[in-house]
Amino acid sequence: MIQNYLILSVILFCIGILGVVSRRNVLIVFMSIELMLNAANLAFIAFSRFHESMDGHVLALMVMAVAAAEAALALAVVILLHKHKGKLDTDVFSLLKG
Amino acid sequence: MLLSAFEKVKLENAPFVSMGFFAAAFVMQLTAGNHESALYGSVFNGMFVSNSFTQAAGLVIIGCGFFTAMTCLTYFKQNNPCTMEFYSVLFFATGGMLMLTLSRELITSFISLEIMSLAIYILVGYDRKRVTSTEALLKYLLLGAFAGSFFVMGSALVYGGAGSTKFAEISSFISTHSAGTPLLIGGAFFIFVAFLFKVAAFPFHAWVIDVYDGAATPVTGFMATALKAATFTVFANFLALNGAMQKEWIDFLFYIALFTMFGGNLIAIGQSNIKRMLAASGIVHSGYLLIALVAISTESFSGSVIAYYLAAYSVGTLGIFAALSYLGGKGESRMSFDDFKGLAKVRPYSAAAIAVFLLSMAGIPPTAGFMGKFYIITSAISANQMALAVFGVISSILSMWYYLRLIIIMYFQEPEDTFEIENSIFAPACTFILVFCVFALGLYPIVI
Amino acid sequence: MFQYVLSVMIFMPLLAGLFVLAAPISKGIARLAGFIVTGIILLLGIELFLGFSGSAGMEYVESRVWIESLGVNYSLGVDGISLLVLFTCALLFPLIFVVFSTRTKGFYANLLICQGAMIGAICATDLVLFYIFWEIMLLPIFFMIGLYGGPGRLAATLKITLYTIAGSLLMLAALVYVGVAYHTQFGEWSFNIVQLAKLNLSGGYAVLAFVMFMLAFAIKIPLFPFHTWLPDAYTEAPTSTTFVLSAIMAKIGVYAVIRFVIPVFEIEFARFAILLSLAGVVGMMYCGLAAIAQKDIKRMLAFSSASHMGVIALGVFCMNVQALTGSLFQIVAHATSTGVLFLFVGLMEEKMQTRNITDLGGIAYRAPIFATFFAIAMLASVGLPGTSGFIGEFLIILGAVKFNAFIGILSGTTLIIGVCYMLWMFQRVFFEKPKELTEKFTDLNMTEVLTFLPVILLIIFMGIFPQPFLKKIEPAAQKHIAEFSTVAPTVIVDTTVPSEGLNHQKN
Amino acid sequence: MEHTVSYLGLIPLFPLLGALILGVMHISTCTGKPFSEKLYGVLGCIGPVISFIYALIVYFQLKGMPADSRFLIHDAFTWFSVGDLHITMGFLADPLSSLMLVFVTFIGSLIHIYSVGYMSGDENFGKFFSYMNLFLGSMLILVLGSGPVVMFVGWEGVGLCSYLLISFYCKDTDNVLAGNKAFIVNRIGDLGFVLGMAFLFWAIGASGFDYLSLRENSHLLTPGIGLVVCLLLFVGACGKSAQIPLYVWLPDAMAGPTPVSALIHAATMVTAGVYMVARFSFIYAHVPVAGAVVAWIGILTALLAAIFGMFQHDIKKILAYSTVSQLGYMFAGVGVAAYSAGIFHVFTHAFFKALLFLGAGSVIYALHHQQNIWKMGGLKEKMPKTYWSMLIGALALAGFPPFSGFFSKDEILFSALASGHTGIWFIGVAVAGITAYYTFRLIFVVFHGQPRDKKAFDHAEDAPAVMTIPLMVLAFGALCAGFLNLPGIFGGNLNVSHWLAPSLVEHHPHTSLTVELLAMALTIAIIVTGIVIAYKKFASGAEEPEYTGFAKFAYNKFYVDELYNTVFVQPYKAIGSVIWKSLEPNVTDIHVKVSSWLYRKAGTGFKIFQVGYVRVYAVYMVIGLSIISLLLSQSLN
Repeated sequence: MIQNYLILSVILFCIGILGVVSRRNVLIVFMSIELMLNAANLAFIAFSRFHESMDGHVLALMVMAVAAAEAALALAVVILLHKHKGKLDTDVFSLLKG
Repeated sequence: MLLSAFEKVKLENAPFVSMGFFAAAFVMQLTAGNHESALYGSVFNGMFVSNSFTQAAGLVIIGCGFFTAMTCLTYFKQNNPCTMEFYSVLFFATGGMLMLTLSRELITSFISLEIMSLAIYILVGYDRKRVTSTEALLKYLLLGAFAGSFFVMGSALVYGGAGSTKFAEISSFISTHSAGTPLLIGGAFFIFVAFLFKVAAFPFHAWVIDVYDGAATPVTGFMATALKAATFTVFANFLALNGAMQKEWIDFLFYIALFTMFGGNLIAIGQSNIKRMLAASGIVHSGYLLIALVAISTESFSGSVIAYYLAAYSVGTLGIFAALSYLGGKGESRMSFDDFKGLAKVRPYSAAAIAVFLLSMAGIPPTAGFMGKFYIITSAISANQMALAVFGVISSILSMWYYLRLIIIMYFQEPEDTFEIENSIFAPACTFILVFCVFALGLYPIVI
Repeated sequence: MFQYVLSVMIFMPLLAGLFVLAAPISKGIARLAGFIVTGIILLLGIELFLGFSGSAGMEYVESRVWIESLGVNYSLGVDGISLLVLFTCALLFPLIFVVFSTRTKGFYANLLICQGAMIGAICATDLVLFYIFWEIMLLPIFFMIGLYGGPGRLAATLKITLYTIAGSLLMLAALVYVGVAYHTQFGEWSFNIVQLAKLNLSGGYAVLAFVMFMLAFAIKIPLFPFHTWLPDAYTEAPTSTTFVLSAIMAKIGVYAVIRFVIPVFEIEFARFAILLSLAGVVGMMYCGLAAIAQKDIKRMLAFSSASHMGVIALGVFCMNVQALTGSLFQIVAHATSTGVLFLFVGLMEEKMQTRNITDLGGIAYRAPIFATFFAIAMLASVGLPGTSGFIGEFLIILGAVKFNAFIGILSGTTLIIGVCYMLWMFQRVFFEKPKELTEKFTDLNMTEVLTFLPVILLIIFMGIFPQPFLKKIEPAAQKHIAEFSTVAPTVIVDTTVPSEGLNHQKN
Repeated sequence: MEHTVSYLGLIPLFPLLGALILGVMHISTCTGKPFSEKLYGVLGCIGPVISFIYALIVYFQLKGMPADSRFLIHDAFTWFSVGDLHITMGFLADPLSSLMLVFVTFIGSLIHIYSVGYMSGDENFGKFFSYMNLFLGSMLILVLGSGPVVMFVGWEGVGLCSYLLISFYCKDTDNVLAGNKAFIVNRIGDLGFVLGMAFLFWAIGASGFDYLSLRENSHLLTPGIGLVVCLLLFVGACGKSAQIPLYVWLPDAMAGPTPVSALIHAATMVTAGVYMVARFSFIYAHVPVAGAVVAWIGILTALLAAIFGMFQHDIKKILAYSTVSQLGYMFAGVGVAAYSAGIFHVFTHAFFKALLFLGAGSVIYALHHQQNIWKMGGLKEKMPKTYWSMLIGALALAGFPPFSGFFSKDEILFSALASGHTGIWFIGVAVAGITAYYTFRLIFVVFHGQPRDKKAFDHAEDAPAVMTIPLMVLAFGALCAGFLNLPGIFGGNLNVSHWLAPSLVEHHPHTSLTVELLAMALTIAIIVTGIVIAYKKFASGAEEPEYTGFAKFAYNKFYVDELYNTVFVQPYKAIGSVIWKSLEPNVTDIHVKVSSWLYRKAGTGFKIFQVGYVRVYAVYMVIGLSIISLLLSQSLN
C-alpha cells in the first residue's frame, strides 16, 4: 500500500521539478513548487500511517503553513514583477548575468 | 529566552535600538553557558539543543546582525531610505538563523529555515523601485522555494526511513540499523541539496551571484555571512549526528567541496563587479567550509574550526560590504573594479581597510582569515584528507588573483573619481571596528 | 632587559612602520624616524652579534604560549645559522634611509615593516610563527613595487606576489602536515622546530610535503627554474626594494631551507640533494649566461643575483660542514656586495635617469671614489680573494667537490661566468669614453662616502678576517650536519656513490 | 720554534700599505690638484725597496741554517677554519720561495724606479704606482704563501692588478678589452686551481692544508686523484703563465704601460705558474704522466709562440711571444721533473726579459709611443746605452753563451734529453734557433740599418738616468746570473740547484759527459745559425715585407684569436641572448604563462554559464542533482 502512495508522491514531485525547469511563467513555476511541497506532504502522511505515529500529520500541517507564507510572498513578488515589466515571463528578468 | 527578546523588538524601529538589542543579545549569548542546554531540552522537547558550537555560531550571527544594522544607517542615507520594517525583518531573519543553529529536528529546521529565508527574501527585494533588486528577489525566491521543497521531501524520506525527525532518534536508529538504507540516503541527500543550495555550493551556486548583485549592499553582507553561518551550523549538526552517517557522505562532500572551490574561483576570476566577485569568492569559502565538514567527525575540534572560520570569514566579508556600502555612493553607482581606481590616493584609510579584508579573505597572516584557513587545513590533514587540504591550498592560490587585482586597482592606479560620500560615521566606524576584529581574531585565535 | 632583544628588534620597526603609515607626519620626519629606528636595530644587532657566545644552540630564547590547542608558541631564538642573516638584515637597512631621499613616507613605513617581518622570520623557531612573518614580509614588497616601481610594475608585482604566495601557501599545507604528523607520532601538538626535528617522516605524503616546502623556498631563493619572477621584479622595483629583495629576502629563503627543511625532512632531503644541487648549479649557469645579454644594469644584476643564489643554495644542498658554513657566510658576503651594487645602480639612476649600459661610459674619470667602491663590491661579488666573496664561494666549491665531483666542477664555473658579465659591464660603464649623460655625473658626497665606507670596509674585513664570523656559525653548522648524518646515514652514503672520482680517497 | 719569524708577513705588507696610501692619495686628489710626482715616486718605491731588504735578510738567515731544515714560518693569524679545513694566513720562506722573493723584490724595485721616469707626466701617476705596489704585494703573497689557499690570494691578486694595469689607459676600448681578456682567461685557469685545491684537500688536506703538511702526506695520494689534481693545477698554471690553450691573453696584455709588461707580463707574474708547479713538485713527482703532459704542452707552446714571434711587427708583441715561448721552456723543464732548471730559467729570464722590455720601453719612450719596428731603425747611434743593454738581453734570450739564458736553457734541454724526452729536446733545440732569429731580427731592425722614420729618429735620445740605470743593472744581471748555477762541466757545482733542492722533489738523471757536450754544441750551433740568418736579412735595413702563405698565417697567429672568438666568445654571448630572448620567456617561464593563461581563459569561459535566466539555474541544479543521484544509486548497488 505504502508503495502506491510513495510512487504517487514521487510522480508529483517530478512533475513539480519539470514544471519549475521548463515553464517560464512565474505563477506556473510557483504552482509547480507548491506541487512539490504537497508531494512531500503526501509522503509524510503515508509514512505517518506506515509508522503508526501522528508525527507525520503534524509535520505536514506545519509544512502547509510554511507553504502558505511562501505563497503569500510569492504573490507579492508576482505583483511587483508585473509592475516593473508588465510581464510574468522569467526570462525577461535577466539583467543580472555574466 | 533570546528569541522572545527579538520578537518583541519588532515594534522598536530605530536602528540604534536595534543595534542596542543586538549588543544585548550578543552579551547574553556570550554569558549564557552550557547549562542552558538542559533548559532547552525540557522546554522544546529536544527540538533545540544548545552547546558551545551553536553558541559560537549564534555569536557570529548576532554580530553580523549588529554590524549590518550599523552599516545600514549609512547606506540608507545615500540610497532609497528604508522604512522601519526593514530592521524588524532583519530581526526576524536573525531569529530564524538562531533557531536554525539550535534546532535538532528536521521540521523545526525547516521552519527556522523558512523564517530566515522569508525574511531574507524581503530584505533582498526591499528596494521595490529597483528592477535588479526585484529580479534578485525573484531568482532567490524561486530557487529557494525549489530547494526548500527538496528539504521537505528529504525530511519526509528520512522520516519514512528512520521513523522520526529528531536528530537524536535518527542517530539512535542509525546506530542500531544502518545509514545505508535507500530511504535514508535519498532523504539525507535531498536535505543536503537544500543546505548546499543555501551555502551556494557547486552546482547549486548559480543564483548566488545574481542575488548578491541585486540586493542592497548591507543585505548582501548579511546574507553572505549570517546565512552561511546558520546553514553551516545546522549542516554540521545534522552531519555530526552520527559517525556512520558522516562516513557515508565523505566522498560525496569531498567532490562537492572540490568543485565548489574551483568553480567559485573560475567564476570569480571573470567578474568585473566587486559584489559579484565577492559572491563568487563566497562560493569558494563555502568550499573551504565543506572541507571542514568532511573532516568533522574525527573529533569535536572540527566544530570549533567551522565556528572560527565562520567568524573569520564573517568579519572580513562584513567589513568589505560595510566599506562598499558607504563607498558605493548613491544608488550603488560604484561597484565595478574600475570604479575603485586609485582609491588609496583619495581615501587611504578606507582603502587600507578594504585591503585588510581582502587579505583576510585571501588568508594572509596575521589576519583572521589566515588562522581560519590554518585551522581548516589542520583539521583536514588530521582527518587524513591530505588531498583535500592540498586542493584547498591550490584554490586559495587561485583566489589570490582576484583579491590582489582589487588591491592593485585601489593602490597602483591613478584615481579618476573623487569618491564623494555621504557624511555618515556609522559604516566607516563599523568598517574600522571590523578591521580591528580581523586582527584581534587573527592574533588571539580563541578556539572555543 | 636584553633577553627580549629579539622581540624588540621585530616589533620596533613593525610598530614604527605602522605609526609612520598612519600618522600625519612629513616625509622628512618619516625618513629620520626610519633611520633612527633602523640605527637602533643595527646597534642592537651588533650588540647581539658580539654577545652571541658561538655555541651550537639557541640563544636569546623567548617563548610564550600562543595557541594552546595546537601547540603554537611565540618562540624566538638565534643560533649560528640565523645569526649572520639577522646581522645582515640589521646592518643593511639604515643604508637605504641615508641614501635615498625622493620617496614618500609610505615607502619608509613599508621598509620598516619589511625589516620587522624579516627579523621575525629569521628569529622565529616556531614553524607557524615563521610562516606568519614569512607572509607578512611579502606585503610591503608588494606595495613597494606596485606603488613606487618602474613602468612595468603592475605585471611585475602581480607576478612576484602570486608566485611567491603560491609557493608559501603550498608550504602552509606541508607545514600543517608536519604538525599533524608530530601530533600522531608523539601525541601532542607542537610546531617548534626543535621538537619537529625528532619526527620520523616517510612515505608519499612526506615527499609531497617536502616538495611543497622546497617549492616555497625555491621560489623565494629563487632556484632554477622558479626564478622567472625575479628579473621583472628586480628591474621594476625601486632600487631600495630590489636591494631588500636580493640582499635579505632571498637569503631568508636559503636560511629557511637550512632551518626548517633539513632537520625535518632528512631522508627526503638526502634523496633529492643531487637534483636540488643540480638545480642550483644549472640556475647559476643559466642566470649567469642570461646576465651577459642584458642592457639594463639592474636587470643584469638581477640575473647575477639569481646566479649567486644558485651557488648559495648549492652550498646548502651539499650537506657538509664546509659548504653549509660557506653558504651561511656567503649570505652576508653576497648581501653586502650585490646589495651594495644595487644601491650604486640606484644612485646612478637617480643621478642620470638611465640604467642602460649603452648610454653610459667613463664614469671612472668623473667619479673615482664611486668607481672604486663599485669595483670593490663587484670584485667581492665575483669572489676575489681578499674580499668577503671569496671565502664563501671557496668553501661552497670545496664542499660541492666533496659532495659530487661533477657538480663541484660545474659550480666552479661561477668563477668564470661571474667575471664575464661583470667585467663587460664595468668596462662599458666605467671605462671607455665618457658619454653625454655621464658628463654631469658627480662623485659621492661626504655623507654617501661615510655611508658606504663601512660596508666596503666590511667586505674587505670579512675577506681578510672571516674567522670571527665563521667561529660563531661553525658550531651550529657542525651540529646541524651531525644531526643530519645520524638520522640519514644510509642515504648519505648513497648520495656520495655517484662521485666515483672521490671514492678512492677514503683510505 | 726556531723556524718562526714574525717579519715574514711584513714583506708583502709594505707594498700593500704603499698601495693603500697611494690609492687614497690619488683618489682624494684626482679631481683636484694632484700631489707632486716626486712624492708619489718616492712613496711608490719605498715599499718595494724595504721588501727587497727584508728579502735579503730572509735569504741570509736561511743561508745560515742547516741545509735540510731551511725554512722560516710566520703564521700571522687563522684565516678561516671550518670543520677539517684550517687555513692559516701563514707565510713560508724556504729556498725556493726565498729565491723568488729576492729576485721579485729586486726586479720589482728596479722597475718601480724605472717607472718614475717612464710614467712622468701621466695624469694617473699616483694610480699607476698604487697598482704597481698592489701588484708587488700580491706577488709576494703568492710567493710567500704557506699553503695553496694563501697562494691563491696572491694568485688572484696579481690577476686583478694585471687587469687593472692592462686597462690602465682605459679610455681606449681595446685596452679594456685586452684587460678583460686577461682577467677572464686567467679566471679559467683559476677555476682549475680552485678545483685542484678542492680535490687535493679532500684527498690529503684534512690534517693540514699547507705545503709542509701536504708534502708529508703526499704519499697518501692515489695516482688517480694525483693525476686529477696535477692536471687541474696545471690548468691554473696555463692560465697564469700563458700556455696553450690559454696563452692568448698575454700578447694582448701588451696594451698596458711598458714597465707593467716588464714586471708583470715578463718577469714575475707570468712565471707564477712555473713556480706553482715547482711548489707542488712533491705531487708532480708522483705522477710522471702529468709531468709529461706539462712538458709537452710547454714545449709546444714554446714552438708556437716562437713561430708567431718571427712575424710580428710590434716590438712589444715580439717580446710578448718570446715570453710565452720562454715560459714554454720553463714548463718543459718542470715537466720533465727538472724543477730547479725550470726555476733557474725563471730567474734568469726575469733579468733579461725585464731588461728587454725596459729597453723596448726606452725606445718607445724615445719615439713617442711608436711600437712598430718597421718605423724604427738605426737607433744604435742615438741610444747607445739602450742598445748595448738590449743587446746583452737579446744574447741572453737567444741563449748565447756565456749569457745567463744559455745556462738555464741548456739545463732544461739537457734535462729533457737525459730523462728520455728526446722529442722535447729536439723541439727545444729548434725553438732555440728560432728564438735567436727573431730576437736578432728585432735588434737589427730597430738599432741597425737606416732610420725609417726620419722625424722621430731625430728626436730620439737615451732616456734619463732614472731609466737607464735600472737597465744597466739588469744588463749586468742578464750577463752574470747564469754563473750562479754553473754546471759541472764548466767547473761550477749547480749552486742554485743545490740551494733549491730542499724545497723540491727531484732526482738528477745522469748521462755521459759526451752526450751533454754534444747536445750543447748542437744548441749553440743552431743559435748561431739563427743569429746569422737574422743578420743577413735585416742588419742592413730591410723594409717591412708583405707576408704570404705560411708567413701570413703565422703573422695572424694562426687565426687562433678569431677561432676562439667564433668558437667560445660569440657562442657564449649568443647563448646569453638566446636564454634571455627566447628561452626565458618561452621555455623557462612557460609554467607561469600557461597556467595564468589557462586560468584567465577558464574564468571567461565560465562566465557564459551565468546566463541570468532563473530557469537555467534550476536546470543546473537538476542536472547536478541527477548526476549525483546516479552516482549515489550506483554506490548503493
